[in-house]
Amino acid sequence: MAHLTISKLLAKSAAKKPATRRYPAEKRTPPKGARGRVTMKQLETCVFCGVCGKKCPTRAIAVKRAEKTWEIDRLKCILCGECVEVCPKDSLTMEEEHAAAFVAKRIESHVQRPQPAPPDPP
Amino acid sequence: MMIETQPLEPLDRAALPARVAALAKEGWRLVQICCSCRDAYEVTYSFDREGRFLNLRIGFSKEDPALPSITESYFGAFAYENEMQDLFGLRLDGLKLNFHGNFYRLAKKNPFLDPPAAGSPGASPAASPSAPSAEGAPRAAPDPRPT
Amino acid sequence: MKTALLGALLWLVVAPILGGLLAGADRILSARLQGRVGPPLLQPFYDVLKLWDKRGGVVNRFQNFYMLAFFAFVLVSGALFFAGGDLLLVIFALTVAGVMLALGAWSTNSPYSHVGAERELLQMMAYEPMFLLMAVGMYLVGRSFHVGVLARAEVPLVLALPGVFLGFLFVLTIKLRKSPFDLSASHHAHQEIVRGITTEYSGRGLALFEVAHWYENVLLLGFVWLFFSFNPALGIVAALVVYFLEVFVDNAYARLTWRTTVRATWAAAALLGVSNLILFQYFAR
Amino acid sequence: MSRRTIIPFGPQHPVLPEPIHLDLVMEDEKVVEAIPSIGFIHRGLEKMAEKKDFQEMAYIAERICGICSFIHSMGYCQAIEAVLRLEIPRRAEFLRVIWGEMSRIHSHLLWLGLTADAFGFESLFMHTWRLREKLLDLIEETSGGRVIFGVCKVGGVRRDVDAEALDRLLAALADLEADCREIAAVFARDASVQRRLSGIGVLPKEEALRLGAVGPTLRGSGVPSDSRRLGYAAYDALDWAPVTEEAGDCRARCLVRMREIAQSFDLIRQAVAKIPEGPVSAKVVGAPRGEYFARLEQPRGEVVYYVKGNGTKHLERFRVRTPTFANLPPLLKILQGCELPDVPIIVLTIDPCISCAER
Repeated sequence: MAHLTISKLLAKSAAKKPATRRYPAEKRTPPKGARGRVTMKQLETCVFCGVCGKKCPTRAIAVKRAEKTWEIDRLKCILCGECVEVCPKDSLTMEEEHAAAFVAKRIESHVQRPQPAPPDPP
Repeated sequence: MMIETQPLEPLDRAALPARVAALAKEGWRLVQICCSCRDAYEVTYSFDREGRFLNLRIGFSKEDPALPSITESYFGAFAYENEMQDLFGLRLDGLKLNFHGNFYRLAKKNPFLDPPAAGSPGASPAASPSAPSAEGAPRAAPDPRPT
Repeated sequence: MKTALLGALLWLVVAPILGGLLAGADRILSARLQGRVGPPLLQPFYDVLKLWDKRGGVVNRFQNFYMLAFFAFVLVSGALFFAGGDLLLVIFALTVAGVMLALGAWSTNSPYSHVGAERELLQMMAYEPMFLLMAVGMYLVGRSFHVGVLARAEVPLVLALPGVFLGFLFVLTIKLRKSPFDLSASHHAHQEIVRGITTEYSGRGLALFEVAHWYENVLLLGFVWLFFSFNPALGIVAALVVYFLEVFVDNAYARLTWRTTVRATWAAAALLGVSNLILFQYFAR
Repeated sequence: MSRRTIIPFGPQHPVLPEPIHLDLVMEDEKVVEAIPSIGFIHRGLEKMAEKKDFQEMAYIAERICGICSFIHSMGYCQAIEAVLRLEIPRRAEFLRVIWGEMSRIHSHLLWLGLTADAFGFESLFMHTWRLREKLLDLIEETSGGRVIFGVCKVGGVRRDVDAEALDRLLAALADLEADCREIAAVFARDASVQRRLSGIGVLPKEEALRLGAVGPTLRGSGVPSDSRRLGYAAYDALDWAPVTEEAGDCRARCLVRMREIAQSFDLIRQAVAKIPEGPVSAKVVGAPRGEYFARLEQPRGEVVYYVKGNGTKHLERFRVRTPTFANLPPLLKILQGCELPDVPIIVLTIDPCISCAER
């Protein structure tokens, strides 16, 4: 039986810098390889094959081929990264930074603009 | 890879209490009770003694959903038995701590009793969203996968 | 007479500010001991202001009346003390305040409040002997029960009554509501009785409780100061040291049960307090 | 005075953020009887398996519990692999052990912190969780997730950890281990802590076995039962023995978990030393047909994964028996006759995860 067994630890912590941080002012850099959020990095390369949406376990991703739209519902996404792994064109990436918090449900939508027609051969 | 040998001992419903009492005397630990129901009920009682695994399996028809309780030998079985009662609509005779269907607060009575989906077993509801559900019971909404 | 009135007035005005600042410093120190950044110094004031603005839900109409009575008795008790009044009266007024708090908790229907009230009374039973021993000890040394007289005592009280002082520090932990004796209402609701005595209070009632607790803390540190009154500056330093020592102890102990509390405090009262008084009587002759 | 009052405990109680409700029948501060009710959040995940692709289900299985997440997905994958008779690469098995043990340390640290909070030792709680946070950082560095690892899949694991990263992991774990020892000393020796844990909630050995206790609850009563002894994954290649304590009280259960933290550090070191080179996943062919009970050791005790496949990509029956489910009956027993201040501590010492018990 001993009293004040934690005192050394307490004294040490009081002398050191706190382990917590003042969050919005001081942000943490996530480690390499962290699964933060799925983003459509290169919309121009996307062929809207829809494999990402089919492989998504929570059906968070919707791909509309006709409208050339790629959509993600971040509240459904569980950050497994399957979509990034299966993407044949490497259009999708997993970013390390988390998506910012938001207050209203919304679906993030990316629409591919019609690409300029290739110049006519002379 | 390790695959455990898992002996499965078919047993008659009436013989269950005596068999379980004998196991309790021998010092087996009740690991779990698992009920499943497709065309008929199938209840598996698993026991363990120093790493050895033993299963007793009881099968009976849907017409007579009753089982003798084993809470006499293993009081801890009340949790599993109440679960079976709530999810599968079984009647447990002699259950020592009976919640009378209120062990789980469920939106629907005996939700595990239905076959999984209409048509072929394991048919994906996403694949056939308009398929009529079995027994007219409202099924959970199909995955809202955009088409 | 004039100084007495001035003392009481000063108490009424300065004590809540001082108590609030102490509470803020307590929270920062606690946070640092736990490796956290902690809230700003003025956080307790923000908290009380916020509580004051909140809608207060009361269970019955007596509840806030008892809280007001608790507040009033704490104020009276402190005013008597800082006016240099009778020490016994101060202690008993403080006791009545505690009873009011317990009655307030009893008036509600919450079982948590009831258990909290019961524990509050048990706590009073635990610290009361030591408080009375302190009054008796001070009387023996200073030949008076009057705080005004005791403050000018020729013999430094702490030197004549070291045991009583230590015993007082022991029960001070109960009054400051600190671990290991924060049974009836800990600073955190993370407790089996959900903050116990104040479970059913909200809004202004709870704000009143907080402010009363600041007053109480300053009054208790006044007792500490009294032990060192031969040198008022030293007394203030001693009071602050004692307060931060209590914060440290709060962080170094688990919460104990009421049985252990009563046993430990009575043992402390008997060992430290009574033996001190006997020895003092013996050598003073 | 023997007036009986009923004190409701939960489902929302600041000490126990778990949806379990106990009606405590009290005589003053003594508990005469505890009547449980659960089922506030039954999620029907077992039924969901009948609609999901069996490979996707690994993600769902991991989400059965937000604390012992990794071993849930590991249990699911092991059960499917056994039915499929799928041999997974040895390196994957070692990685599963490493992650599994990290998950165990994280869960035990979380539990120790909550227990400290239950007996009103805020600073100990904060310091325990400070260490847990360091471990979560390590989990994130190796797996990409902090609590939900998301690395287990049918056929192996989804990402490899290279030798350099493993070395960094070992160095960081060595620091963490020293810090954990500091905390462990407080739990094991501090007088006020002992007063709240020793002799409280005693579960005798026979009672523990008869009521079906598992994990640290069972080992705290002196039964050396640990599912890792079955030798699944790479545990057959490691040198270790189950941790037991004899007393059967809250302190014994606490000591078991503390010693298991130390043991997990050792197991990770052994696994890193012995890990073979090679691929980390095998190709999955076909669909499961047959049934299997996979038994694994969660931080909270033995978990049983039962899968029954009929040759389609949807399972016919999927069942999980989580350790908390098995530990509920012993809990009711040890609550009888205790004092109110001890209730949260006793409830916590079985490390209840009601959300995971209600799949």
